[in-house]
Amino acid sequence: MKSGVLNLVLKRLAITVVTLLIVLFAVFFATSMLPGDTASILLGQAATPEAVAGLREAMHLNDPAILRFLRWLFGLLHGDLGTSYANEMPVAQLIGGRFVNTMELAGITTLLSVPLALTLGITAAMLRGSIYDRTVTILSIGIISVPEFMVATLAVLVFAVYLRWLPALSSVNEAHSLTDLVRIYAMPVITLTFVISAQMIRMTRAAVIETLSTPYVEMALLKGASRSRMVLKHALPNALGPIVNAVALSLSYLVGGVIIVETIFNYPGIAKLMVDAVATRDLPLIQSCAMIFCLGYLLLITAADIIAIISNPRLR
Amino acid sequence: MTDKITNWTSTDDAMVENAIRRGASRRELLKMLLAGGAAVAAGSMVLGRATNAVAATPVSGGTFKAAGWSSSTADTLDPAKASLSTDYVRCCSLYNRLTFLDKDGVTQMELAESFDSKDAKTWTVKLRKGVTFHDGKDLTADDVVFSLKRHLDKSIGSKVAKIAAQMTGFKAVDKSTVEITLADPNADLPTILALHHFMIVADGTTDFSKGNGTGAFVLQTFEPGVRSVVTKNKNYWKSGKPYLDSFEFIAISDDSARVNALLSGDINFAASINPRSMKLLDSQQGFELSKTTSGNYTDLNIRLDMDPGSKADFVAGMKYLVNREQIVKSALRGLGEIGNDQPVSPANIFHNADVKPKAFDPDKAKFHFQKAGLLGQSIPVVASDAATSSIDMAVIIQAAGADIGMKLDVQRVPADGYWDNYWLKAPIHFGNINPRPTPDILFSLLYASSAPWNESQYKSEKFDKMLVEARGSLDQAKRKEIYGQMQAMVSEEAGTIIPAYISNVDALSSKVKGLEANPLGGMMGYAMAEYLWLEA
Amino acid sequence: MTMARAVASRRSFLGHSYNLVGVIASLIILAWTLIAIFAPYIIPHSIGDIVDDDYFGPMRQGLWLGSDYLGRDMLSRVLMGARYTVGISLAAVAISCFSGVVLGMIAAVTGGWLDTCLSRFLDAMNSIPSKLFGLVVVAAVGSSIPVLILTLAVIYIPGAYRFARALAVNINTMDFMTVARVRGESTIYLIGSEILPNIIRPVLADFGLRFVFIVLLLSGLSFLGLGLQPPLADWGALVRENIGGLPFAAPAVIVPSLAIASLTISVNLLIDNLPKKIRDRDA
Amino acid sequence: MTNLVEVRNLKIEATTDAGRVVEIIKGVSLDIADGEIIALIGESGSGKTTVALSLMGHARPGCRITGGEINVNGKNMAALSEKERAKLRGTDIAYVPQSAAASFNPSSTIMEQVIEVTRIHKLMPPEQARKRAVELFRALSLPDPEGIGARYPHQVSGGQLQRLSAAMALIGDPKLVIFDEPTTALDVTTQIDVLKAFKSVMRAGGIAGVYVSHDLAVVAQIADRIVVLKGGEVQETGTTAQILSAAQHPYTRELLAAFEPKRRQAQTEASTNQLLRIDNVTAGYGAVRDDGLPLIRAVDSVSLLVEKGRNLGVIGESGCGKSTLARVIAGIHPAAAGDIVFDGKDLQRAARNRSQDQLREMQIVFQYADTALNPAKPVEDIIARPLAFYHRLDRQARSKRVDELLDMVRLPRALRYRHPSELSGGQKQRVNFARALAANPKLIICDEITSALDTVVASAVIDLLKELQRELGLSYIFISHDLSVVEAICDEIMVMYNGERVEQITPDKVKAATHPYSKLLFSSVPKLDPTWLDGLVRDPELVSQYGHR
Repeated sequence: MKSGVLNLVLKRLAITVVTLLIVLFAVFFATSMLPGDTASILLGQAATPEAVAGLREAMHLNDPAILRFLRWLFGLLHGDLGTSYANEMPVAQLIGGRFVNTMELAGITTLLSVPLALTLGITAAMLRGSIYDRTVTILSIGIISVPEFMVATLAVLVFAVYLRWLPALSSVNEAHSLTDLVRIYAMPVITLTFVISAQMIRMTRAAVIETLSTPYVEMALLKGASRSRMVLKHALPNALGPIVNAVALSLSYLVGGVIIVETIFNYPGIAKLMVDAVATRDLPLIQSCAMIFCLGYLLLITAADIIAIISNPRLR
Repeated sequence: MTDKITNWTSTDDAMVENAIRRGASRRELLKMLLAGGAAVAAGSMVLGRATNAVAATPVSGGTFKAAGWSSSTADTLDPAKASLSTDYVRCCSLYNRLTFLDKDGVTQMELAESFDSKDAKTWTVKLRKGVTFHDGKDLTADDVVFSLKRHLDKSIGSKVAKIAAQMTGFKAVDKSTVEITLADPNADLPTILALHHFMIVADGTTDFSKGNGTGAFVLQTFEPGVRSVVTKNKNYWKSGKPYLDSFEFIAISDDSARVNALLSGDINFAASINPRSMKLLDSQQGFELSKTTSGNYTDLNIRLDMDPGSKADFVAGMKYLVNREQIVKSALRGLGEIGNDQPVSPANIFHNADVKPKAFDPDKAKFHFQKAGLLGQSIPVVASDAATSSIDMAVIIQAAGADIGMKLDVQRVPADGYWDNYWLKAPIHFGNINPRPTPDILFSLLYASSAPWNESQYKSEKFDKMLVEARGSLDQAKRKEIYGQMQAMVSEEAGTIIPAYISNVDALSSKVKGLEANPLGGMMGYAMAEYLWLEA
Repeated sequence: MTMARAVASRRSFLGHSYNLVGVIASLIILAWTLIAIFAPYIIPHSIGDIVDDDYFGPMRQGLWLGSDYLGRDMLSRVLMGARYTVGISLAAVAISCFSGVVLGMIAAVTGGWLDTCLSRFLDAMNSIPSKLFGLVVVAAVGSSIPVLILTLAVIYIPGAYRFARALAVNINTMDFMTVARVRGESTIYLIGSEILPNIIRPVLADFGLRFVFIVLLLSGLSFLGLGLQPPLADWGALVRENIGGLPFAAPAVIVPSLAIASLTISVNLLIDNLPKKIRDRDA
Repeated sequence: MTNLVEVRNLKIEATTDAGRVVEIIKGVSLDIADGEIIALIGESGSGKTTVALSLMGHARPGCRITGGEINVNGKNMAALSEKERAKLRGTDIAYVPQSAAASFNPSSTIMEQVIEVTRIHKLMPPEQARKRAVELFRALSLPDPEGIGARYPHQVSGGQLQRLSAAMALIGDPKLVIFDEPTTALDVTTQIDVLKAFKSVMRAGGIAGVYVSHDLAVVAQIADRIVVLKGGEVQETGTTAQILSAAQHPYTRELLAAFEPKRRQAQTEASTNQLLRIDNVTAGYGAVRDDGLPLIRAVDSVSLLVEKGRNLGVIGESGCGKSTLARVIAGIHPAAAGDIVFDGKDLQRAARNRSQDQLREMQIVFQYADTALNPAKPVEDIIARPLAFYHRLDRQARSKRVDELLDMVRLPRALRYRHPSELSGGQKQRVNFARALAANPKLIICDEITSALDTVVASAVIDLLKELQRELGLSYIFISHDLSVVEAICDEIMVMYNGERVEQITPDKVKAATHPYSKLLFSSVPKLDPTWLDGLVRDPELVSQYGHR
């Protein structure tokens, strides 16, 4: 039984590595297609052929791109993310702080949104057809239908500009106390919670409702079980697979999909870093960011699979 | 437009614009400084109480937070590589130059005590004594030689390598004397060295992430593309300065985010405000706008050596099709002045006021297009965010064209790689030119037959001869006449349509005091941190 | 069946039963579709024309939805925006769902290494954040309507594939699939005639949901400045370019936002209230 | 109030897809005395399960109790609130579901679920409940009564789960237990054990019961009285003996008649032509071993012979490999070893390598018409496809032929426009068969085609098959676990056990089976005799050897 889970984890890890390689190659080819290179971008309007050639030489950009890519890949094996073309800092150092920021934002959003979404989804399923259920359903449809930049911009205008309750920028470095932390994270977290919760609520509700129609839930009813017991003890454990999957998909958005929130709140995360990296054609940085997004996604999906398997005795 | 910016007149405008946006490096800043002296008049206008407050007594202390508009992982503290406004602001707070330009454009000594030369070819620079770097090391001649010489090293990738190339010999005569030899005489060397890239760094520095300079602030935090924090240099050699305890500079690339951050009190200063946001700023108390108009312009370039620009009637038609008033009013939201298709702005003493802007006349335009046989054809026009307001301008011109059956296909291309791939290359495209102090520079850079940035491929032997003649003449009146004629020629013959000169607006909290104009650019030539203070 | 009586909230028509919410939602979608088709003929002003000296002008006679940040007629821009938002999203969702569903069905029917390779590859594609993918593509080849459509389509192919494959795998285990296989039927027949009719309803629901995501992603891309060429603007781009008017509640920013919301909410509601096929016909 | 249960004029309505409301139970009344077991019998759709569930005050989603009284132990279940009903469920009335496998929560241990009733109603401390459960396991003769509770439902066989669900029902000491077709899904050999266990526990506790079933023979073993339902109405009520011997209602008689299908008249002239011969065929699942054979062998060196115009029956319990054998012959599951000769020619093992004619001449009909018919297509398309595919008939010819085929399987022609979901189970199975006929096959492999059907319907289908055989000269391979069905139609019966052929005999020699497993299998088929179960004596050695579930 245990070795089964272990085997599965190992298999999933192997798949993760393969997928990662596919993504890295795909990103590499996409990046190679971009017009201009770091040297010409940095020189901008003054990018005369001689100047570009000189800078390219100075930046060691003359090697074929594929060679540089393979070199970077090789360095990765040793845990070295390479050196940024644009500013010659180690990529690890550039990403480091921002990665922590992204993880913090993702973590806090997760802590808020997952319990909230699961509670709403499960209670809506329990009270299926009630006013409460309809309200939750309509609200989640409403939220899912509004572009996130609207939510974010409105939040800034209301809470930062007019009410002045919260700062318009999320400068993570200024958090000295818990109150600061709450104030700084409030708006981005709320915006992201809006964005990712709706889908989780819908999926949770659907999954629980589906299991509620199984014979074993009817059996529980015929044993005299209360509604909450039927849902929590019988339906929920068996709906866990799809729910965890939906949660993982939603959370994967928090790693790379938060570019709009990062832009509006000027939050220094890795999505914006990758945008900057694309702007300067900074291959090692682009690759490293892409790798983080891909890894985040794969880890979440794998974790969801493993949770689903562990929660289901038939698959163990 | 708004009350706060109506109390100044166009005569106050100067040709040096404060926003060397996207990076003055691209524009070979040196050339802008060549004229020096009187040619560089007061460049910007500070409005409202900020202007009056100059006279008030400075107060020490406080943290000043400002936001710039560019955000890049390529942000650097190496002055030689500085390319964006954010780099200049940071370098100015950490390093000093040998000289700098004051608000009147006069060259003042900073780390140098004196510049002397008999033949303008060999220069002796005496250094100020008792200046130390942040790490405690004394400033010596070796540091200066190192700082200047490194621009010649190709592997550094200096943005001013070309300008620095005229310096052929460096010698540390003694601990505080440096001798610089030029390839050809140039009396403007002191002004050239006021350029931001010629900041003085410590001898042998290879890692610039520490920001070890002699400047007013000491580096505390630097996150490329995010922010930097610098704190007061207690041992700063300029007594009493700086006033601020610390200065934080943040990159907020999103326009509305920058304004919102100012309005919510998160920052004290937001550089380069989008005209669309001004209505909002107007409605709020406690904020001021600072507007600068100069020779910066976005122009529509029609290459004369390619179709359809090779048909003179097409170019003529386009000049009538451009509704300059509407561009100033709509695209620039009033923050600009109507241009007359030539690069010398009204702020320049050589400006020829007799060259009138062409009136918007769709009928004439239609006549010319018909004559060129191009009416009804779809003509691609390349615009990009890279050239300020070019998209809005293109849309306005496009709409005017649509009314008379001239189909202009506006192709918006990414800002990334625009200067490399489209500028100077596409048959019809937009460019953006930063101010240059003299007509000579503008013409040799942009309109001479051999000009490197000849946007419309304008070639005229007569024009080239006139240019050489004016450069060699010492007779001011004659020069003005020749430059006047040349302006008329460009306006009529070249394929560059310059509909307006663009103003730049920064927004700031009323608590910020001491802001003055500077010919080197906005934010007091990017060096505001050293001079500003916060009202208690 | 004499006891039969109709329940008030559902009505039946052509062998399907409908409810009120679903009908209203489909009417809104139909309205936007008609507007998208006929927009060029009904707009009062050309979308590039600057007709107002003021910007963010209020609603008034002649400018029923006010003016935008350049003083252009908002009504015309919103109506034409429908064309781009609906058109681009529809084209993209059609391409992505068609490719995804066909690939998914083929993978399910064929199985083996083809299934494994396709699933792996598309899973890998799925792990690239969509907005960043859009960013790279637009940076590489510039932004035009075909590029936008293809980019959006490619982004959503893995999702459509996953969804269709999961459904098709279930159908594939059914005995009628075995019967058809033993009959000697080709893969094309199997996916087109045996599987597709059985998954078409969930696929259509997925189509709708994906359409909503694409509308939102398109507006997200527009927000990041990666959308359409001016003066064309989809609703997302309209919101973006006029977002400066939000503090004054300018119609220029409110109306396109409402347009996006009305379309996406309607599609969502329609999916939740799809007409149900009536199965208990009288014998 | 003398009776434990008194149902008076019960009415239940259901709402259909179209929103129409249909009365599905039309005034049912019945009584159950203390300790009495009554059977509710009827075909599917007769409302027997609905009535049984209503005794617990429960109506499935879409259904509603609209009238009448349901007095159980003095309380009217129809009038109680949901909370009050919940109090009685599990304590006063308990339920044993049709499919225990589906009714156990897969993510929780068996013990946890068995004693859940005591937790819900706070009947006793968990420790005590566990002890009581183990006692029940023992009383229900479950193997390893101490340890079985720690397992998860998927780790236990179907027969055991069915008994475990009885333990689950009994732990709350109910006065009434409702059995909803509890043995329908079980093999005959297992069914006996389960039935015996149920009967002895119920008898020992003096518990009243409602036994819902469509199988008269099973019901005869356990019920005191029988209530026959059809169309939501009670057709007939009587003691078991009365119903079996002197049924009044025509429907009851039909039920009884269906139980004893007419034997097929043995083929007089012995055919000499062999149609299908398979030699030493082996097939299975899992990794292929060095000798080229699969790790798990579902079919192990089986040989058989089918002659033209004659039928072969394959019988055995679930998991014996009989369905795999059918799939191997049809080429769905290619054999790992062995030869298949069809109509004189060697057949490729995999269907995709066989010629179109070979595929056409051998058709397979599956057990579940629900999954064998594409629910998205109307009947005519389903039947017409082989006509277009094999015979390249044009539209008109196809249409004509579809009508003929519908006539052949005794379905009204109007049904051609319906979708499978709009047909009854028997109708679906006829369409399923018509599709096979459309190919003009020589051999039809019937895989449990009557197993999902009610007795009456199944017997009608069998009659149809026999008739068609006479008209068309077909041969059948008839795979089933139901001896009576196989006896009714086959000329030869092959008994399979554990992937191997254990014996082949003719129907008239069933009583004289030689192989011990065949003996056990044949003796386990319930008889329409209330005393059969009690009088059944089985060789304990045989049971321990083969009755492994």
